[in-house]
Amino acid sequence: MRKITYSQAFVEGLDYCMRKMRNFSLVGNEVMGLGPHRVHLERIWKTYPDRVRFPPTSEAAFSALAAGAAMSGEHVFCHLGAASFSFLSMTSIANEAATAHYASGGKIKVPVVFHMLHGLRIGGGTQHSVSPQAMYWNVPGLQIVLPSCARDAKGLVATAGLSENPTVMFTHDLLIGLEGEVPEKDYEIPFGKADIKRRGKDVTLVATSWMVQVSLEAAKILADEGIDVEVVDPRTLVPFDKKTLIASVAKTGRLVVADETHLSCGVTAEISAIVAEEAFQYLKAPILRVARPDVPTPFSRPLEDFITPTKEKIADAVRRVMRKP
Amino acid sequence: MRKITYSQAFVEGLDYCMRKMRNFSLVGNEVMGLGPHRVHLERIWKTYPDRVRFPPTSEAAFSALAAGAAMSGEHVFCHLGAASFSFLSMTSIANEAATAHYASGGKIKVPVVFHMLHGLRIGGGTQHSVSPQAMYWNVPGLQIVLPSCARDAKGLVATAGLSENPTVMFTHDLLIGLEGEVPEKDYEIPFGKADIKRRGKDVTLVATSWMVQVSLEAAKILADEGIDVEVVDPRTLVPFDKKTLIASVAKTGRLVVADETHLSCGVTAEISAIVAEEAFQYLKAPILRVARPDVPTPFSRPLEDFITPTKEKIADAVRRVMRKP
Amino acid sequence: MAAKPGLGKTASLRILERMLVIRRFEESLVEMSGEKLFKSHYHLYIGQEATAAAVVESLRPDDKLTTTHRNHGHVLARGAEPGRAYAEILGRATGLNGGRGGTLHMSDPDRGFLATSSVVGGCIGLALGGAYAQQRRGKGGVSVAFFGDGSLEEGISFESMNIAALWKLPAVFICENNGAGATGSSKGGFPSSLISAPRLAGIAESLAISSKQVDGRDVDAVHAAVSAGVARCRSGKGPVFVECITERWEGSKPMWPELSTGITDVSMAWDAGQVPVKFREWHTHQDPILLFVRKLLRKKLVTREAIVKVDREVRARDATARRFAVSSPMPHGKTALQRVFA
Amino acid sequence: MAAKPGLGKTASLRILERMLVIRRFEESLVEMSGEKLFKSHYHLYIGQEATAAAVVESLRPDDKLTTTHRNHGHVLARGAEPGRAYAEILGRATGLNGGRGGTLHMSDPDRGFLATSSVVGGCIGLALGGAYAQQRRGKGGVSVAFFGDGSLEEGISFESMNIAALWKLPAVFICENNGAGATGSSKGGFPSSLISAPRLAGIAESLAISSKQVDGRDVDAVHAAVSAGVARCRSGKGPVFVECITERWEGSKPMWPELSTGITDVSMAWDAGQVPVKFREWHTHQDPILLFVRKLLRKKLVTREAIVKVDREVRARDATARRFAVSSPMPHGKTALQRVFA
Ligand SMILES: Cc1ncc(C[n+]2csc(CCOP(=O)(O)OP(=O)(O)O)c2C)c(N)n1
Ligand SMILES: Cc1ncc(C[n+]2csc(CCOP(=O)(O)OP(=O)(O)O)c2C)c(N)n1
Ligand SMILES: [Mg+2]
Ligand SMILES: [Mg+2]
Repeated sequence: MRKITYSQAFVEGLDYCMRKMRNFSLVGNEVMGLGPHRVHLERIWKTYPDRVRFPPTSEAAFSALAAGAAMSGEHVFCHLGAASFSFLSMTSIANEAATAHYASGGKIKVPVVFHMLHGLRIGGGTQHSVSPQAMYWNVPGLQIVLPSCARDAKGLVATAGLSENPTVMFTHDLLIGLEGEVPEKDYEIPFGKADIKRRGKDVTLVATSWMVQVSLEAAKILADEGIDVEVVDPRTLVPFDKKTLIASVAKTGRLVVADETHLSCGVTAEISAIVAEEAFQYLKAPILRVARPDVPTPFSRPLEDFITPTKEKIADAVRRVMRKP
Repeated sequence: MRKITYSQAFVEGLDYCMRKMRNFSLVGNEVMGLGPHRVHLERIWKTYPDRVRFPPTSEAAFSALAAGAAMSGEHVFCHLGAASFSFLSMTSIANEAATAHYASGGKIKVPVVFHMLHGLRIGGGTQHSVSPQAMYWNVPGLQIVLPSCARDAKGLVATAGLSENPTVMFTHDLLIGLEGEVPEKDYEIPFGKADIKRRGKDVTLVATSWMVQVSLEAAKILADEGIDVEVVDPRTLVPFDKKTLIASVAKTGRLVVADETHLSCGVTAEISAIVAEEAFQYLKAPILRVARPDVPTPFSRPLEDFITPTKEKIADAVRRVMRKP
Repeated sequence: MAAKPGLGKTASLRILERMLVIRRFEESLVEMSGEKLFKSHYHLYIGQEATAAAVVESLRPDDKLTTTHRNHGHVLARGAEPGRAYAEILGRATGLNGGRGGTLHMSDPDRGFLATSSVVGGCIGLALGGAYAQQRRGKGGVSVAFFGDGSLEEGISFESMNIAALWKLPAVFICENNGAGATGSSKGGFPSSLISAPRLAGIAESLAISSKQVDGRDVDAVHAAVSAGVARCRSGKGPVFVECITERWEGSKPMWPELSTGITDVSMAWDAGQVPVKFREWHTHQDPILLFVRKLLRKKLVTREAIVKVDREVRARDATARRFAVSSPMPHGKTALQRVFA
Repeated sequence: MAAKPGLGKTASLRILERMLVIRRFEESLVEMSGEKLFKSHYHLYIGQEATAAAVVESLRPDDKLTTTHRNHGHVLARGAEPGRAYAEILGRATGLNGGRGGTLHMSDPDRGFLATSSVVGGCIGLALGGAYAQQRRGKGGVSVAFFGDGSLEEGISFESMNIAALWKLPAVFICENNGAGATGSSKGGFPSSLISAPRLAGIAESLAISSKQVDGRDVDAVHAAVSAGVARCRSGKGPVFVECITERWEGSKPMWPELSTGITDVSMAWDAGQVPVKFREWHTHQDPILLFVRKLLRKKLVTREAIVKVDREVRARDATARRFAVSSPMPHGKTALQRVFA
């Protein structure tokens, strides 16, 4: 199959939405960041010039605009830039978009996608490395989508764009240029279906976004040591596919969760808690978490490296759960 | 000992800070809400008229003002109103206040307290019932404080006000009028020391804020059934007292966490995950969570009741962990 | 803005009826609150009815609207069923929003309302989205935001006006400045605007938005300004800002509303002797309903009898609506888990 | 604002030196970026040096300042050690902030800087806090916010100006409008301001803030406006807003800075023949350093020799600073877990 980058696949997903829905439009700059891959968006700008708007640096208002337009029958894909900028529009996302359907008694629909770039991107420092997906997972009413490869990006963008519900979507900076096999044809990837990115029988390793790639590398290292890791990518946190997770843990009896959100109340916490609550009987070892520690992100390279979840740290956690009885 | 309300005790804590630090001031309206207990604040307004400011409805700016003043040598107690309004100042809290000390290489201190009202208060609906403490727990650099009774309010306000670090403090609406024994003298309650609000040997029940009161009632019901519950109140989430938590679980072998934050990535998730990671060997049963379900908060009373963590729901979870082997 | 002919008889009567619907609704509501039929803080529109009633007169069915914590008047003016509005405030299953919104979030999407936010300034950002949708649709629809003077303290209001102006969106910003006479939180009342702008319209003007200040108690003044503004919007010339100034109604000054000026009797418009002395200032100079009635009589557009008749009908319908709400069932608890997602 | 005597010889030379320190620093930085000595996007102040250098001339040691992603010029103008500034951008342990901030968050708290935010508009809210602290202290100190035109798109800027005006806080808002000639993101460059205000100062004025617009390349103009504004602040009359207008420097138009106008030679000020044709517009009409040098020569305040000498010394110090930074150690990885809390 042809190989293209995440950014190209992402743009194909957007293009599909544009073709499929005349009321679909894009509000935001630089959907694929400021690096060289930003150019792929030009295709969208040029093909649909009246359906792309570059807003001022007014995150609160243009997020509210996106939500309000969605309530008025539009489908809006709204790009916020670095995820830390979404804190400027937290009220528009959490207070408004997330609650409108519910508080209106189901009368209002809010088909809006808030897309942002997250993650340790090397040199991003305190304000350009934020991964707030766990904070949004704590806000009911939002779907949460984390593509981890080019193929998923295309299908998940399509599903998010077509969805009738507010969706928060995260792209990891390091994924943007990653190549992968992507079908030519249009397709949608259903929400709430985890993807087993590697089958294994010894340990369940759950990861999202860029951490899926890192986990797959960890699994390779471990395979050489005779440890057979199953890498589960939930793909969407809301809705969350408990079934696949629990089936995997039932098989392996061991769980490691790798994620770039900060440790406390992060994505690793919720996945661990689900299993400790609903699959406790299968567990043969403690549930280990490989997360970003609870420190702001330092700029300096050795400091940033120290707090980055790496394949070595993941492999080490897997070895530890294997050692326990 | 004399009994006073949470709101009176809270104000005594503020008064202590005012007396102790000439550079301590208050920015914000209605620190104890809009109900009858708001009047206790008048004492502060009248005694320190030049150290109290009522800002416009500009949460982002007056939170940044508080943080910036703190960076300039002031101690600021900043009241935000309902916790949902803190979403308007998320950038000032999470992007600015939380990171400044770290990113400046430790040169800048940010002695600011962001105080807000949280919780299901009956009839608060989607935008006046928010409990976002878990979202803030996912932001490194913030201390998180949750008084659960009048006595704790006084001592924790004192410690928060004097602290050199940014602190987010939550008052549950239903605690404001609650009476309790409170010493006359000034005192500070150290952060990072959990308080065992009731000793017991069968099950560890962790709760914060108003849920501590509800958990104590649940423990009474259960005591009649012969189940001896230990109620642990962490009092601060950051710093978090793992030692007391783990010692309790080591003793009881069973854990229930009760909290009003929404289930996913909420406070219950983190506490569960800590134990599943670090005290797994003591566990005799799954870790159960009693949290607010992942739905926006409905206005109508029967709907709100349905999603409220109650003593019955907590008691039921405790019974379930007792039944498991 | 082109000059418009004044309001004729039919329109005037329609507007008066709207105002009475709102007034009777809220008078009843204070009673229902006293009867503890609902538990939550709430906000009344009494004293501001002229604004909502006149604004909707210029709108089309396909126009969009947003409102705030003080929404009753806007929703009713646009024609929402009072029975379902009461039911909403009482948390009943038959409420406009199934009882999930309550007074703070009451909305009537079937009449063009987007979500009702009680976050100050929230409605302005959402209305901006309505305007964006209207522009994309290209049918000349507009999007109206009703908001208080205090909302201009929130940065999102400024951001939204900027975007509306940049993109020439058909947004109609109706700022209801009820600041005159508000107590302010330091005196134990709800705060009102803390804005250093000598003129609120000056903020909009600094962003090159066409703006106008009018007496918000004066139906004709509001209608003239808004209809000209709406026409401008429909023609693609971009947003307009109309500041409607009212005195803060006495009953809205304390933390919880009080029926401080009593139940309005329309005959007070012509029979001042009836008015208790302590309410005289309000009834003579501020109550927009009595002011409008007096004007209509003066202009001989209607008779006293016609007014009394309209009012009687409005009251009868109000009583029916109230009964409908009070006898409506509460929703079932477990339905709380439904409708998180469409 | 009372008339002030113009800048004398000593002050002018001091300001010129500051401008040269900044220019040499950033010219070196582009080289260091080319050598891959640091990895992150960064923003240069070239073309705007007159503003920072003139503003700090009116400040006292106890004044507070905040800056943005484009902070190098402000921090250096206030006297930060260039060696430690380079070290910060290179992530070294000896950096002003131990390498934790990097270019986007470089701050020199010992010289009155609060945290440096790269969130657009963030610095304005923090500076408001500095002004609040200064007012509480009551010693006549001020708080200066340096920010770009784009920051006015963020609502927090509007909110902050409102609060400053309401409370008469000694806040000096320095808006560096480098918007003229910016490419805009649609052309693959950083966006610049999208504000519907015909005049940025009109926004401040709508909030009754005293404001002034000046040529940001003109040291004397900036100094005159800012020193009058600062004096006003110190006397308790409330905030001031100064808009300093510059052309966007060619090298800052692409996504990553380029030394598009070459290394500045001060002698180009008097020897236009040296200037390559493609840079001539920049060197003749825009480069604030060459403009200032020509003015000083014209006013006979300094000689060419004196200027060459200052520049030579600045370059020598720059070379030392650069060596210091490059030879400084990186911090130890595990120290990343320290200093989350004081
Ligand atoms: C973001 C936010 N902050 C604070 C509040 C609390 N609050 C409720 S009503 C109100 C005053 C609003 O004034 P205005 O917009 O003029 O409306 P009015 O009530 O005067 O009609 C405030 C501050 C809120 N609802 N939302
Ligand atoms: C809240 C936020 N949104 C978006 C950005 C991305 N961004 C970085 S610089 C910039 C332009 C800022 O323009 P201006 O304030 O005029 O400063 P200049 O770079 O022109 O000096 C933007 C939008 C950001 N840093 N913060
Ligand atoms: Mg008002
Ligand atoms: Mg600019």
